[in-house]
Amino acid sequence: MTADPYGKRVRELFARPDHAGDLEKPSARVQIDDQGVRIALAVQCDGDIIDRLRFRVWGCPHALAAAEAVCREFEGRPVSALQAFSANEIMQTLPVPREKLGRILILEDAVRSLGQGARVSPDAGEDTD
Amino acid sequence: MTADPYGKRVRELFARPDHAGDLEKPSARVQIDDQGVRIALAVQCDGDIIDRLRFRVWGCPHALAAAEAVCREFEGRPVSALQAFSANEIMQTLPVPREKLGRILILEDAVRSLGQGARVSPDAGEDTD
Amino acid sequence: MSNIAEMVYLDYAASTPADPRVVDVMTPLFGAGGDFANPSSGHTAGRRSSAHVERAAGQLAELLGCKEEQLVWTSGATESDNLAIVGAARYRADRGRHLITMPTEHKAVADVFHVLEKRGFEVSWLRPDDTGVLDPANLEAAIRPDTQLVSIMQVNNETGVIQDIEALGALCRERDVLFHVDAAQSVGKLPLALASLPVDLLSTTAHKVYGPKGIGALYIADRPGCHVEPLIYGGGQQGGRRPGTLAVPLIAGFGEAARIARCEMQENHEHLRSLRERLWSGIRDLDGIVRNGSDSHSFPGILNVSIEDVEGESLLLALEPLCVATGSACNSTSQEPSSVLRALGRSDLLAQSAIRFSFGRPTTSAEVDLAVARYREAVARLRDIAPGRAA
Amino acid sequence: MSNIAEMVYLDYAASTPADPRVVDVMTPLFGAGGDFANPSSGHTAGRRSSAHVERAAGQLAELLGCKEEQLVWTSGATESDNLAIVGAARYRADRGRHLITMPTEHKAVADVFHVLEKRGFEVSWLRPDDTGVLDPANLEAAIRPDTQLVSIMQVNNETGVIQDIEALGALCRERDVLFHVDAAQSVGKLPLALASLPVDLLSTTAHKVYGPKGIGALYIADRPGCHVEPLIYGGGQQGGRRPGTLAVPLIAGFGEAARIARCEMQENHEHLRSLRERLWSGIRDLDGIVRNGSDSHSFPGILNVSIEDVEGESLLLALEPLCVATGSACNSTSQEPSSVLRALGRSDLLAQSAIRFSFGRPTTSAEVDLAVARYREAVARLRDIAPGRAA
Ligand SMILES: Cc1ncc(COP(=O)(O)O)c(C=O)c1O
Ligand SMILES: Cc1ncc(COP(=O)(O)O)c(C=O)c1O
Repeated sequence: MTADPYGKRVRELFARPDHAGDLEKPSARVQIDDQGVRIALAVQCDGDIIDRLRFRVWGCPHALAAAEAVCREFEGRPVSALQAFSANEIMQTLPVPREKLGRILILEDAVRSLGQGARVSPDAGEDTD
Repeated sequence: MTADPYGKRVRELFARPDHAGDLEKPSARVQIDDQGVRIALAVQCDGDIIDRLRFRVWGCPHALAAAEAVCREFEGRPVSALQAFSANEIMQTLPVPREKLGRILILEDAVRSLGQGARVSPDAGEDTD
Repeated sequence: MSNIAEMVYLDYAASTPADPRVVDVMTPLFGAGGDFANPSSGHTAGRRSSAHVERAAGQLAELLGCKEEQLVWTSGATESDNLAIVGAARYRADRGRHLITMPTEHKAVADVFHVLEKRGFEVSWLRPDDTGVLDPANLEAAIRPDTQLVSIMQVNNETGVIQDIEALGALCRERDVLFHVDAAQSVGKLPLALASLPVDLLSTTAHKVYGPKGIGALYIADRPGCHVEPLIYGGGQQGGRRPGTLAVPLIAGFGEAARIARCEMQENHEHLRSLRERLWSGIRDLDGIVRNGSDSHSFPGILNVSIEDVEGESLLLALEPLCVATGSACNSTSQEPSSVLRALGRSDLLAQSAIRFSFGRPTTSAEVDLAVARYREAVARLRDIAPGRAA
Repeated sequence: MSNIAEMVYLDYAASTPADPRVVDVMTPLFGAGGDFANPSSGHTAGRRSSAHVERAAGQLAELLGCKEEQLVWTSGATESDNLAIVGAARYRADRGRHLITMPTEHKAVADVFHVLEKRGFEVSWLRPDDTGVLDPANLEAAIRPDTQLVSIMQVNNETGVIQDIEALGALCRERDVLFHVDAAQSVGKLPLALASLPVDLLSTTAHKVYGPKGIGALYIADRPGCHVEPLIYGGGQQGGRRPGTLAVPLIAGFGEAARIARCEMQENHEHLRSLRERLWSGIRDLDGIVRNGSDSHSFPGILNVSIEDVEGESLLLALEPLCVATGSACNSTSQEPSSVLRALGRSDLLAQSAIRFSFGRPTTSAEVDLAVARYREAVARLRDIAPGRAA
């Protein structure tokens, strides 16, 4: 018996990935390629506040949806919040099936690195990892 | 897959055993009890000709039908015909399934004994076998 | 089967017609426009199909008083019995090679034990008393340290006799022996609450309870040590316990049949009881008639009677247009006297004259009255034709 | 499935809807008033039921070009495959313990061989070339004196690739090796004349050919040495080869589906060919697209394509409301790349992006056009979202 592997929220995020794309002058940028998923994030800050957050993903619908969710959630919040991002939270809120935890941890890595990058070199566009 | 185990002819003979019964003064009589079937036959002759033939059977529908068929067939024929009766013939004409040959052979025995009895002691009512 | 003018169907223990409500549930699921997709497919169509399976599992679980995950869909009780017995025997082969059952079991159980006997298992065949009932003390005495499985049916398909599966199961549980119950004839007919019964494996089939033919289920308790090796291998359906594309319309039909049976069980039971009473009162005064199986411990949908001095096969034919059975349906073409009735101590001759009348929801009193008349008439006619016993 | 407005069903290889004519044949057989009796019952009702089974056996035998007695009814191709392979392996265990098959077989075959490997049989897994086709020379080289059975499917369920069963079977026959063919995807779709084909055992299932789910058949040639041990035991139905109450309505439905398939095979084939051509022309120009499986040796009802730089699971979701498959239906919930496509030499990534489009009688050109548009759009969108490969 097959339940829908995608919840309503995942379907909506997947269908409307408004934050997919790039930034011309990002405050920080990160890309990770591991565990069958490739994630790129870019952030543009206005002082300590995240102004714009963009993602690119090659991966399963959960990875895409999670990246979009992160972007939606963090815009307008302090950069420091990125470092507190937890995979566990998004696993539950989307929700994401247990067996895909690995991919969401890659996203966690990327988000935290992005937070790090944005703090260390506020105007740099370097890749982390 | 189950075909009807009884042909049209068997069904008709079984439904109308007009020759079931006894004779008050038989020329000969025989009863055999073997192979899960009990057959009694009685014959009344008019000289060499079979006038009346009656049967009683405890047994399967094929045995009943065969006995009725025999009675129908031999009335009006010479007594000597009884001894020429063959189980094989009735196996084919009714028809009777192969696994019931044993029972029809009992009938054959009974019919032939009856023929014998009717010739040897034309006015006796003794049982043979 | 009042609806087929030329017959009177009194063989509901062999098979029942699907309830019209069951047919209504199934029909739209077969064709285009219905949810015909493979329920293992991840896409929308597959998930819609799968929802029917889930609903049906819920309905059957509710009838059985168990959890949905404890059910495995099979093609019928024969497969369920085989999966339970062979599957458990294989899984627990290390524990011992002693098995216990009864000679009154359906062939779908008995024949499996015969095969296991050839494969090196030892089987104890417990005999019932002459009413068909097994004394739990006999089971208690038969269980050994190397016993791994006991299989005893709930309602006997030939006589309707009910075994006390609660008492028998309790003995098994005490000694950590698996207990399998063939409930093909009882599910939907007697109340069952598997969650609180000491039963480990239970077989059932839809076509005995107004569902479709070709679908059954096996209940597998989720207790440590209660597990079966699959009989067939393939796609991962049903957790690999029984692969193959799920027959969604049949499963949905079984679910609906289970729902109806649960709602109408009491009412049906009373209906059957009155029909059996009516039939038995109509023929019990016949000379040499014998009722096969307990009166008090039996399911009222079945009445099995033997009669002296009447040959069984001719009786069956003389009873037409009644559609009744001699032994179980699957034996009906063989000439051997029923092993169930022999286990009750009947002589071959008496066993061979046995007729099983079985009633169903659609059976009417008028049909029973016709059966009474027909039976009396046939017995009289055949006795009339038979020669005296002493030559 | 134009009839479920919100979906476009292109997964006919996973399951087909029953043809309306099939539904018409089945529906009256389920309920009271129909011939619902147990076909093993000797009475009039039973014989009426049994007549439907006989008619259906005739219809299926005609489609397969064999005799009715050579057919055993099962619950589907999974059971048929198991019965054929395990049953023959057990029956001929004395002859040797070497078996031959391919890694591109359906799980209902491959998993059985995996189990037999654990039970002491040795299995040679022959690889196809990169179009999926097996060179008969490879089979010839693999057959040994102790080889007892070869199992090779006719039409592959993921790619549609057709094996040359006549040539392969001839090699088996020469060496007195049993030859089993899983024809779940080909029966009713390609002409078959078993009487003159060197095939010993052939599995089929109704629900892939517009019949109902839950019924299948196994063809067993009547040659010396060609015999299977039963998987399940019970009543004597089907000569004991596969006991259990026959599911009359399903069997009748399968018979009707066989009749229709025979009459309309040519016409259907052309319909499917034109649909596949239309789909492939609509997408073949996409960058990095790869067709999986031979073009010339394949059944036109299936088109399987992989595409570079697109993730398979997201592609599948982006394709909605198309109902299509990744691997086979029974794998669709697992994340593993298809073993069939890996055997064709595809990388994991490319295998993982594979989409199987499969067409059926009801499929329209409009549906195919929608599939083309949707596929192009989904690929473009997902590529757009993906980051460049080099960081
Ligand atoms: C007690 C019992 N067990 C098993 C079976 C077999 O059931 P099925 O025909 O569904 O395989 C039957 C009926 O035939 C039965 O009465
Ligand atoms: C090639 C092949 N073999 C076997 C099967 C199994 O068939 P069924 O679902 O009828 O058991 C399928 C389909 O699922 C198939 O495509």
